[in-house]
Amino acid sequence: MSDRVAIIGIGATQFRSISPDLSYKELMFEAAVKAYEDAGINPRKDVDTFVTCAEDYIEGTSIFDEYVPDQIGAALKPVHTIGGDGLHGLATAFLQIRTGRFEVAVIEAHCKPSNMLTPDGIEACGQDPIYNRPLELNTHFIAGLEMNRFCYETGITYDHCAKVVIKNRKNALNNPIAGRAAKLTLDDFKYADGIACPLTDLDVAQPVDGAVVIVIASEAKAQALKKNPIWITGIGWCNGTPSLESRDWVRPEYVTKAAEMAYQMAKITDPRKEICFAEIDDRYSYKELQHMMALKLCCECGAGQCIERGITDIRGEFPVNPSGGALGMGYLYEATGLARLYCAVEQLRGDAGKNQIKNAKTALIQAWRGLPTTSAVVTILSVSGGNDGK
Amino acid sequence: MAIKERLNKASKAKAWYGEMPVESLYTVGIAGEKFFRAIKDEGKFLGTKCKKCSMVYVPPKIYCERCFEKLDEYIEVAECGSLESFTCVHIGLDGNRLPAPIIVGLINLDGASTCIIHKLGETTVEELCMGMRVCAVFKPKNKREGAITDILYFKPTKQ
Amino acid sequence: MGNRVAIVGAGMTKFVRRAQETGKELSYHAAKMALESCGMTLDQIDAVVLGTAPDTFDGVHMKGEYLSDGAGAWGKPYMRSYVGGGTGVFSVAQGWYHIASGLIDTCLVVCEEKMSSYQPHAQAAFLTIFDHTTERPLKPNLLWIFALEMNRYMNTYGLRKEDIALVAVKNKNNALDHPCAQIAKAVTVKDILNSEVLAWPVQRLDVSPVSDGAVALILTNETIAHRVTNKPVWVEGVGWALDTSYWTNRDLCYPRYVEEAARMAYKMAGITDPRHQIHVAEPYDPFDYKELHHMEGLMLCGKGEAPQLTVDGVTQRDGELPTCPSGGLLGVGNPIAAAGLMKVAELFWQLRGEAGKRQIARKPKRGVAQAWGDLMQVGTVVVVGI
Amino acid sequence: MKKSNIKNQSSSEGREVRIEHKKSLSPHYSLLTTKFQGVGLSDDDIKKGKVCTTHWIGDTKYAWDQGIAIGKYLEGLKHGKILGVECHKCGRKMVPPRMFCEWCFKTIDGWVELFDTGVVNTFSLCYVTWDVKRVKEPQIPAVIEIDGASKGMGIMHLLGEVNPKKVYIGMKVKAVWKSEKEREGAITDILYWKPIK
Repeated sequence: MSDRVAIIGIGATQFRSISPDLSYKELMFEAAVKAYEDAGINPRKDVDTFVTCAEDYIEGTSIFDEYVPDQIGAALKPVHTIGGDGLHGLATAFLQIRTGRFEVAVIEAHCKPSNMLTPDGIEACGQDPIYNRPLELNTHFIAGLEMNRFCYETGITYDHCAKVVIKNRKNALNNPIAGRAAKLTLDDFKYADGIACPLTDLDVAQPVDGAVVIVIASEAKAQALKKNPIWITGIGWCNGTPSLESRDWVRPEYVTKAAEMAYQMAKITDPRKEICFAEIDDRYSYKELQHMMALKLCCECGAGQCIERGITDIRGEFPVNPSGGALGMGYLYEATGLARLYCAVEQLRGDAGKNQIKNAKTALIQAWRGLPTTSAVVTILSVSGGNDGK
Repeated sequence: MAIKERLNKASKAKAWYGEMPVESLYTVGIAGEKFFRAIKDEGKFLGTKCKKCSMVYVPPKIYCERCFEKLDEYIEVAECGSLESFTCVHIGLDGNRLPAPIIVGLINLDGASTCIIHKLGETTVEELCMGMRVCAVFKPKNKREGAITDILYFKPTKQ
Repeated sequence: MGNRVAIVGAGMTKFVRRAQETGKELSYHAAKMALESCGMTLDQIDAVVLGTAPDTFDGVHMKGEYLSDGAGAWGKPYMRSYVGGGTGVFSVAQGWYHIASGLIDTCLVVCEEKMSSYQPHAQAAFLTIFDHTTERPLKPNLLWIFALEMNRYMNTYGLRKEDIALVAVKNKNNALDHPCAQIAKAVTVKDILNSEVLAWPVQRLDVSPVSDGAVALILTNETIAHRVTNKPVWVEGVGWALDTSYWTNRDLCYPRYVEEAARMAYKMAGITDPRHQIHVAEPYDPFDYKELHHMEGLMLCGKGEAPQLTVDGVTQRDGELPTCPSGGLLGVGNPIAAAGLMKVAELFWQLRGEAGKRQIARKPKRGVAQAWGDLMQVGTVVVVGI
Repeated sequence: MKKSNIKNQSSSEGREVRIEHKKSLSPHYSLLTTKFQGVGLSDDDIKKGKVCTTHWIGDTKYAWDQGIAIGKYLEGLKHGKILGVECHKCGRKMVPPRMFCEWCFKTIDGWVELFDTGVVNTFSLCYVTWDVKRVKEPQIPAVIEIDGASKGMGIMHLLGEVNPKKVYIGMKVKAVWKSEKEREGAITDILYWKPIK
């Protein structure tokens, strides 16, 4: 029996800073209908298991999984929620298919941050209630501390970080679903408001509303349903410590471990050479560079030079975040990873329009769950299912 | 479009207002109790040491998160240490800009493998540098209540 | 098809009304005990899964992340699942698919709940499980939905409260033999019928308490199971189903989502006649009638027949189908997700003959555990056997 | 740093198994001698400050978009009407409204105006409020099947103007509305449901 698992359908709404015309259920339904249409399936008959990714405090509802089944066609079927990024959901569905007991699985993630009136207050509830919360600090302080230490130890400059923002928001100009596209220059950073120095408001990915639904299937089913499935050749996920006190403030070891797991599965030994482009978490500007290093995707000259020399530009040697990333598309909380997966699949199918990267055959997508977590997922997609190389 | 009918007037798009009430009372735990009692009663920092990997956790944990050993050996560490990182926070918990920014530091106390997060005082952000020596300033003993806020802040010390 | 998955170790904390330990510390105690129980160490664990119900209890956003170090997740693949009250039993299904996929060999499953943090009273946290626009403005509480369901169930089958109360009597008495029990008590039907009415037909002693606690299991693949223990307990089947969230559109007299989940698990386990092929059951019993409701959903008896089985003593420890020999949530306590996993731990101990005073004499070979959750909506089922 | 334990997916035979065969598989651990952990505290331990605690009140406010279905439902309530939706495929008339049929997984086909009368499907007499305060006169929550909708289609609401002892399943009830002026487009525009004589 084959162990291979493929993506056979994708659906997403537009990512917008507000979405007052649709309830969260209606938003999810829209993305689901698109994904099922793309996969050519009927969820009531053809899907064996559903996984959704959500966090209660983002939704404003306790035990939010109560409200997921109807609008994705999952009522009275195996469906459950993962408190994790959409890519954690992908890993879950992947495991389920690999047991041999499920053939088609659906992963859903969405968010409506515009419905949070007090996002800073809500995010503060994520801090340790005993050692950190009593200091009453805005959660961004963690990113400020980390960026400062990271730049100090690696020699990466704030300009390098700014250039990540400029690149990603520019890439988003040609991505029709992106919600935060802009043309910026280094001058804009001179006037940016400080959040937690050296972090400015331009360094922070701004939230958007949206929903993404992905359909995956076993090899037999994928080939029966779709001519050009995109294969999941590797997937890995890992946690570090939740304690701010005992973590490494420069190297996100958990990203490296997640990547090692995925690389091993995909039989990738030299990721820089064997992967065509990457969608890397960029909730904060410096995070893209920090994550690139952890993923072992930098050339010898280092992450700073990668951005400096345009290597990670969309027409560069190794494009990073051609979709626009979280900085350019907008930050979608638990749906962030799936949104990137959606864009990567479009690239691999050759459907990325003006942003299309020539001969894109293998992609890496990485997600991080945001502050204050140390939780990462890495997945490798490929057109042929083997190791395509470049 | 997946849904046949759409809203077509801005006035029809409405929201329902509400909240998720959060009021919590947290016990500080077994290790936390030792840690805060030592601060409250003696103005000193306790940590736990892992016999297997030698990690010294300050604040203490009853387990080593890396090798999962049970930790019950409490050791005292210094109230001074080196500044591993710092930031100047301009926005408050409500997302609004603060009238005066708060300086926050990551402090590796001498003898600890981990860092404490706290505010920095009696200084400006311009004066700070990585690796600088800082020491804890506690509340007066009679005002302490067994919480992280019994430390007012850390302040730089002259070498 | 898939790989066989075994449970090889189990651990739990005491269930208490208010624990001094933090949620992380409770998780650690349970996880450490589970590891020690089978002589394993954390570096032999490939992945960790955590089950915990709503974040509101602890008032910690992304509670799964917060608890991760206590659960042993440092440097490991780690995920947190939730399906409300069904989470505890579901987490075993989660561990199962990790290992059955062939990707992971050993998995630590931890469930934790610390309800006491919520102020002023943990029950108030349940207000926010209702629809924010169409239900919450009516200020509902959790008792409503149980009372509504119980009334519907009683009315449909013409059941008497006296008969239903027997479940609480049985479980609270069973819990007298459980070293971790919070409210074990010898009670009579009269005590229950005389207890304070909360939301008729639900009375004080029909209900399980608010608790803090944690439970952990170690799951491994077949090869490792045989190396670690000579008494592996196999996960023979898992199932889960989530019904529509429009709960007022459903007939509450029967939990069809439990039936769907049970059918999935039974199919995997090759069970065709659950009443005779299952020797011990741990259905979810946050309220006494729920045990009966769930026995019917699990197809251990016909619809409306569970009360009679209880009256006839079939579900006693020495009966034909011992049900909740642990003492269940009614007796041991109800730290939501941990309570669900406690049921699977009980089956583990019962099947291995290690349940001490609670041991069922008739050497059970196969058991079923089930949990329920959300808006009377989720069924999660695990079948284990030796 | 320990090396990652995750093994290659396809090399089941060449797999490194790190766990050695136990020389003796006899129980090396007994449940009977286990000391279970967990320190229970009383209310007093907390109130009298015997243990350290931290306290937190969160700032967690939301404005949930009503969207199409619920927006129109609430607008209907404001005008004293209960609106439902229908699916032509399964023929169901549903309430509360939604833009999709969850069983057929398709967009709904249209709106229907339902009656403001119904039948009690189930009920409770509740003596505690949502935040666990005891009350003398019970609240009577109920699931009410709405007339005009398909069988079994109910909503949760409250009963009033009725002796709690006289409520029964199958009782016919009618909505008691707030005055037109007071209605704001909310489920509470219906005060409660009272029995129909």
